[in-house]
Amino acid sequence: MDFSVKKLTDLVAFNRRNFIKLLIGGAVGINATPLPWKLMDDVAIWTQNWPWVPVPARGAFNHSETICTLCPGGCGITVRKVDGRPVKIEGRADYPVNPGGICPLGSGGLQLLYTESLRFTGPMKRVGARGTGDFVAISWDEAMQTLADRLAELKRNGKSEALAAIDGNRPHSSMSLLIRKFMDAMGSSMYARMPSLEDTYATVNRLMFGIDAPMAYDLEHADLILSFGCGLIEGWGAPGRMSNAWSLWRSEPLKGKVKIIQVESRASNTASKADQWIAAKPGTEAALALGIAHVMLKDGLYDSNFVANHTFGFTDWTSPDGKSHRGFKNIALRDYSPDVVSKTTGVDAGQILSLARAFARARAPIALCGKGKGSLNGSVFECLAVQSLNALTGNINKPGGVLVHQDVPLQARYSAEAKGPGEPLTAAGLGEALTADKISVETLLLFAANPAHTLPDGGGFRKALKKIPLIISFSPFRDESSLMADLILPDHTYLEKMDDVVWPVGLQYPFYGLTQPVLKPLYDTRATGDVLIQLAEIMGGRVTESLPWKNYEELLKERALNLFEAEGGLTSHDSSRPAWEPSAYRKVLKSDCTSPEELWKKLKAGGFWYRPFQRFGWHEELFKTASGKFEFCTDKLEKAGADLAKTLENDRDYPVVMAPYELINLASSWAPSPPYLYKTLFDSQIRGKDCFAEINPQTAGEYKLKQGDYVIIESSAGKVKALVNIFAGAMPGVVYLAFGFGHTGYSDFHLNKGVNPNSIVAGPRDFLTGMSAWWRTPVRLSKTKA
Amino acid sequence: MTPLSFEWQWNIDYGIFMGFLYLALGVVACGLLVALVKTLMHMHGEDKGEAEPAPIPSRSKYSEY
Amino acid sequence: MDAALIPDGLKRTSPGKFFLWTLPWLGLLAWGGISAVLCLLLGLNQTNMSNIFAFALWIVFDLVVIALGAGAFFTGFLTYIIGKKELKDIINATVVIGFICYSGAVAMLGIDIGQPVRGWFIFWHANVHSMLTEVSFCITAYLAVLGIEYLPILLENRKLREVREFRIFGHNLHHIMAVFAATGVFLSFFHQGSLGGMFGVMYARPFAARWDFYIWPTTFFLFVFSAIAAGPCFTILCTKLTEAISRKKLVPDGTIQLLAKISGWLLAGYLVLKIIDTLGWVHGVVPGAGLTFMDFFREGPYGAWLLGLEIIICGIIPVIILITPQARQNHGLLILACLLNCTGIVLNRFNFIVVNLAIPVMPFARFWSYLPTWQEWGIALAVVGYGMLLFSASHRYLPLFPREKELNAAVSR
Amino acid sequence: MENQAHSSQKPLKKGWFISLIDVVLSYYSYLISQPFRSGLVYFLAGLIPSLALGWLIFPALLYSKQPQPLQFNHAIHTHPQIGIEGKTEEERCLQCHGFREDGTFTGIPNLATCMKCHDDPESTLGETPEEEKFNEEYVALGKEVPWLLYHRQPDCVYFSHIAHVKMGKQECRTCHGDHGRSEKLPLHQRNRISTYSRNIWGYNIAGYVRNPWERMKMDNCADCHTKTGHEENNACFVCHK
Amino acid sequence: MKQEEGKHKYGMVIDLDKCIGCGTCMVACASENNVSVRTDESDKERSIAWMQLFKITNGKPFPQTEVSYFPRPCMHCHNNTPCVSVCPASATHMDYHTGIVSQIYTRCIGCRYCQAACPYHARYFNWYDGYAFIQPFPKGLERQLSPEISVRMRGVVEKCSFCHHRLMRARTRAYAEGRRELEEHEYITACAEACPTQAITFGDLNNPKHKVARLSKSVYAFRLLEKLGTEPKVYYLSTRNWVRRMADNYRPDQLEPVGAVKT
Repeated sequence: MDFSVKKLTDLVAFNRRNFIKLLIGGAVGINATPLPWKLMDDVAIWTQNWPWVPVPARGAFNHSETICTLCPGGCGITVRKVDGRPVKIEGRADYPVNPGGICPLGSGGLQLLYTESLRFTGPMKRVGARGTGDFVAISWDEAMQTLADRLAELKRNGKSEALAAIDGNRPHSSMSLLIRKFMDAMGSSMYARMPSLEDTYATVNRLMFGIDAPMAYDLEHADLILSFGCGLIEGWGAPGRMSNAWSLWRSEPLKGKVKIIQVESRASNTASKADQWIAAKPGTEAALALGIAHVMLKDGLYDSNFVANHTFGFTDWTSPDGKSHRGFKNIALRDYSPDVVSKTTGVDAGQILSLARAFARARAPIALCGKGKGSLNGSVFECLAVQSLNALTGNINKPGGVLVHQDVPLQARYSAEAKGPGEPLTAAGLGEALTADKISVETLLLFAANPAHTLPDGGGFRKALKKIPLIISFSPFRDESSLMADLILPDHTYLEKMDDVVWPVGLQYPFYGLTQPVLKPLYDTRATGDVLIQLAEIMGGRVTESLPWKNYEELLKERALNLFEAEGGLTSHDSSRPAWEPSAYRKVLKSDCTSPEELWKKLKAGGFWYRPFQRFGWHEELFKTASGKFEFCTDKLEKAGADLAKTLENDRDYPVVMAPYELINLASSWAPSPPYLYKTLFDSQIRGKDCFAEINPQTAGEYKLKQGDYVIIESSAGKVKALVNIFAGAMPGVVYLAFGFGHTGYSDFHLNKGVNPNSIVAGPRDFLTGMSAWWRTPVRLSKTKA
Repeated sequence: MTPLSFEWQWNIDYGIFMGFLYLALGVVACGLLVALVKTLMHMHGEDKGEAEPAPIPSRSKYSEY
Repeated sequence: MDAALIPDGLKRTSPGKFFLWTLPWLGLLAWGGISAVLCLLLGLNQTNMSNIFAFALWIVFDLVVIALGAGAFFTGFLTYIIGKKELKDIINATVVIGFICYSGAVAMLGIDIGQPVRGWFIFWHANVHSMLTEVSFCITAYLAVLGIEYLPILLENRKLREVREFRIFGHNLHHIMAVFAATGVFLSFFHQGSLGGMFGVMYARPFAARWDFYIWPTTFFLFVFSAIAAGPCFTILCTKLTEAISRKKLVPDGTIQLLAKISGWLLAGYLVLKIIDTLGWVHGVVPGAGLTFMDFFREGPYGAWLLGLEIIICGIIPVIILITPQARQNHGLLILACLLNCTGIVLNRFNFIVVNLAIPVMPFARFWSYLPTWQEWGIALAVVGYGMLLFSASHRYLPLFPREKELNAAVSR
Repeated sequence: MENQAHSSQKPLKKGWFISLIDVVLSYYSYLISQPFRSGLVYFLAGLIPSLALGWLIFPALLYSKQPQPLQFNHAIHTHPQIGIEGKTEEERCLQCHGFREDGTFTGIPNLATCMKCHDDPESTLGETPEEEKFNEEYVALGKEVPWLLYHRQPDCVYFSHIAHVKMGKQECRTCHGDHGRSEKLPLHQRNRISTYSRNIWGYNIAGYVRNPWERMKMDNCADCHTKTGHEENNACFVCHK
Repeated sequence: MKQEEGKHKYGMVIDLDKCIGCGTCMVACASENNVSVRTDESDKERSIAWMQLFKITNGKPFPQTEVSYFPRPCMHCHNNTPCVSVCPASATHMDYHTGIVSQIYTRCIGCRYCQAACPYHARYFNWYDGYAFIQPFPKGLERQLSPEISVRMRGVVEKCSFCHHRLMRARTRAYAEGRRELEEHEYITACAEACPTQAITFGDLNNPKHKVARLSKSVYAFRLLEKLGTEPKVYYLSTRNWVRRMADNYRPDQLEPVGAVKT
């Protein structure tokens, strides 16, 4: 054939038409291959497996048992782990305090462990201005040496009293003991505690019972519970135990047979879920209690036998110095008639009468004193009045009554426990003394405490902190107070260390538990107990001698091993036989451990020791007061009554009362809220950066406030801005702010959410301890724009 | 989804629903195919010197067509 | 510059002017483009939609746009199936409008779903009981049909016509257009209905819930009816707008009047049914759910006036205008009626989506309200911009209105 | 040919079907006889490379290949005389890839499991370079071997081995083939887009499956459930989490 | 359509008289199920809570005001499940062998129709990447993720699964012990387990031996929006009339007094 180039190019001419054919061929071809379809599929699968979405590692499941120490409730928890990595906190069924259930705070605890921005990841030194949170990491050696040098310097210069410590650990815990011992060894008396309801209980127990043991109530056997402001189901006492008790009262066979009466100014959950709600003005609970006493006394509805034989101060009495004092009967009958009390408290007089009769006629009535969760001090007046009510019913050391005990039999109980009211110093007291230049503190140690946020002092302590040249915090969390610190020696979080739990609040039996570390510390932190012991070693001399233990574990062991010597305790629990059940009220003669080592081994695995044995009656030997009887403390009641009358006078400048309240689903103490807790809050509690103040529709009307308006709440200590939540369950004339908001520390989850009611608390003080009566701050309201 | 998918169920809902869909798609595809084939045939015919296809009757009244 | 592309014998504005005209629409497209990129990269948190307002502006826009695009299938139905030959003067425009509406809607839906890349799961793992599956299937299939219907119009471009294959292919497509039109009518009918059905079957929400006829709630039929009543009016509006802007007569008055008349009677029929349905709903579904009519409007920003506005102002008034020959022959009134008619359908879709979702279902839940973000507006308005661009370009380069030359010759003479 | 084609256009009173075939044949012969003029060549020029791209190049590009950190000889370990004790092959597999007390599957054994046997002086390691590497890089440092998993399902899938092995009485080899008798570990192939192993996503690009271990996508699971009469296990939550 | 009855029908009974509104169920659920947490959880329209508390008040003036709570998981509607029938991609399904309504995140395309259809607002859309390495926040929290539940990506809907993985966990353990049947206590949800007042009971409604089967027939038992006929598998108990009234849009003539014998 004859192919010329021209012909060839003609033949294969790549013109537009042919190009289209090529494209069509390509399109047909590609679609006949897996390419487009596979790509479509793979890209879809890529979205199911985005590289930025984490894939949790698989592995073997196991769990560790320990005890939650986020609140004084001491719930047993099981930490579920995957190859040693904790993934979930669950309740523990084989545990006496909380059989299975836990509270939201405990449930979300892992977030406190894992949220990195919440924690100090190692020892740090402040570089920026105070409060800005600008720290640089330093080594432990450097941190320890800095601290030791400073302490040595203070000692050398004879300025031991310029060293102060604020302790947020529970009063009877080993940590608390160690810190006090350390301070003593340093020669400083500036050991201050964070206020808590436990301290108030201790004060009252010392006054009325003459004992130093925790408050114990046999609630599970009571048939009428008259609670003066305790958030029974909102975190009071041991929340795990209380909610379990609640469940019992609301199930067969107890259903309908136990009457719960709540005295509170606000329709809280406890008030709403109780059988009866008595709305008394905030701070007047004591008057109501005495009003009830009045009716009981007048109608002769009291246990005259108990009163006659086991109480002191019921009738008028004369002290050794010849002065005559009014007796309880006289006070109650003269000063607290239903009409007077009705005026004071706002409770209808008829209601007081029927309440008193119901209370007196119950088989096993218990009156409870307290405030909310109990993470702050309570009113001593209220507690005295309420315990007097219990004495009138004679329901003391009886099944279903108030129990009077000796403490957990631990070794090496520190001898210098507080003896009088106002002792030891409270953090608020320390702050005030500082502000007033009564004392000078050059170095402050902060242990598990966040006074800059949680003290109800109108922000006084925060200001006082500025006067202290060196602040050292042992907190694992970036709390407000630690952000003011100059040196951080971070502790482990509660899941990473060993610590003890001594007798959760309100439990009717002695209880001791040990937490175990459920994982290796995530960051470069050290247990504060060990740090203190090490520090003592560096200091040498008397300090070293006072803290002779090798490490904190040794201290714990030394204390705990005494339990073996003590009469019959149990280290295991059969969940089918609750610790409070009558069948458990048998005298256990022998411990269920055969050797101290066995006891220690059990305790170390997150174990516990408790003694279900109850010794009822025995009233002759029970009270360790001067009189050997229950004391009505009439002088104090009288003084407190006069004080209350003064505080109730209307203030023209501040006509409204601000009453803060606690939420079970928001931490209001030193430990921060796990971020999950914010999920549980309603959008009538917090919205964006603003929290809500609860106001009765009537009061809101007076101030022309509508739902969602902004309101300024101003007291003599300062002012805050909140959104208005109109709530019919709020008492008219009272505005309610929740604790736990308004953080300027911790992590982004907590920052700038709402306001902190503590910052505007101002006004009356407790007549006895001088502590803040935070439940009643006179304020004024004004509407404002966003 | 085709009757070969494991999620396919042999019941009336699937039959009607997917049946109608495939029917509609089939009609559209066939229509396109017919137009395409016709065009190819015309092109083929034209290559051999045939005349233009007959104009569309309904459109003839418009000047533009 | 682009003279070679402009249909023979037609006058078009200068390229410069045309470019200026496109600028605002390109701006909208750019806005939409930025919004789309943000939504696709960062997720739907760029919108103000929420767990309460799971459907919001985009779905309103989608439904409105699809309803207004119903002119395409319905005019096709009238032209090819019923044989209303006059409508051939406007059918091309309706097809382009339909194509714009549907392609815009599908594009918006692609951004509206949380996982666009998995969108094809609807087809591959279809749940045949879902109204949304039906909607998706029919919309995509109908979009393909619209594409096919658009193709011959496109191929009539002067430059493209020069390619012999295209010309012949276009002719062949024209030949069997009735088949496509019929398929389109079938698909459209079902998805317009299913869009209504989507809400009617939400029996948990008494505001939208309706009774069922076999598998279709009454909203199924109402949505079809309202779409075919409003679609032609939208076509009229678009045509009139093009006429006003290009200052030309494009469609004979007779055609417009015919469409308006049909639209008017359809709207009248629809309104009768809608009023019966509403009354029945007020006295049936609502008390059946333990509610009263006013319970839906107890609080919150949306009130019963929306319903009144939809039915009375945007329903009855346009009906009166459109079915009265004297009234609809008045140019101003005709435009007003079409505008009201289209507004009515917007309100109807808005009520079924936003108002419906704002109303609490559980007795203890509260009312919610919603405002779109600029990203949502961006995407929604981008469809408008895209529509304007495509329609302008189609009008400029394609013989969209077959009688244009004839009508304008007559006028100029 | 051309004439024939041409003649078919004449009204020859044939059936429509016959004439359609005539038309197709004539067009076909036209395509073949004048490949350039008809455009067939161009069509094919588009078609063939794209087919090659889709069927050959694409699959090769789609998967990246990784060698295992160590070579492991299953055959020796499962050898009845040399390796792990156990009456059946099943038992021998389960010695290392077994169930925990709570029924979960251990999957690839960890270092501790290896050392359970290899701490025994009789079965020390170090004879081959691979064993030496194992000793030096992992045993000595207490580091786990980062094995690449062929059959790991994606995170959204819950696969219960015990339901299949113990309750369903499936043999290991039913799904894993002769992996237990292999002397070398094959290269691990990972889909570059979806990042999943090729063993899960399908060895054959077209999705054609001869053996269960070649493809383990959802429809393969479902097909087997259906075939074995366990259709109730096709409910979503049985395998998804 | 009426669902065919399967062997099991897992359900829940929540005693509102015992419920103290503490939110433990929400926290336990979230940490069990890898639910994401945002810095602003007050944004209720966007935050995710498979178990959600609703606060109700009796509407009476001070001091007769009372509050109570409705903990609301997914109701796992047994009949005409509103969300299942609307899902276009078959990403959700009710398995009548267990009665549990599943939601497959990797199948979900994020159209959110189910959210609009669910009467109980039990479905949540992932507006954000809940857990993502690219996000600077919440750093470290991904260490808490449990491998038993897959982590959700943004753009998909999620909801309560009655802790289905716990059923699988229980089954796996039973298989290890050579059993096929489960005991009542072996499979309970995280919320039921954590509830400190034991207000939540979980079990098989079809098994008369299970506590839920008995409780759900109590005269005090009711369900949310019962009128819709979705047959939720979550029952509530309350002796308080006003609480019960809140459960549905009752007309005065419709509400049976609490404790009346139900027909």
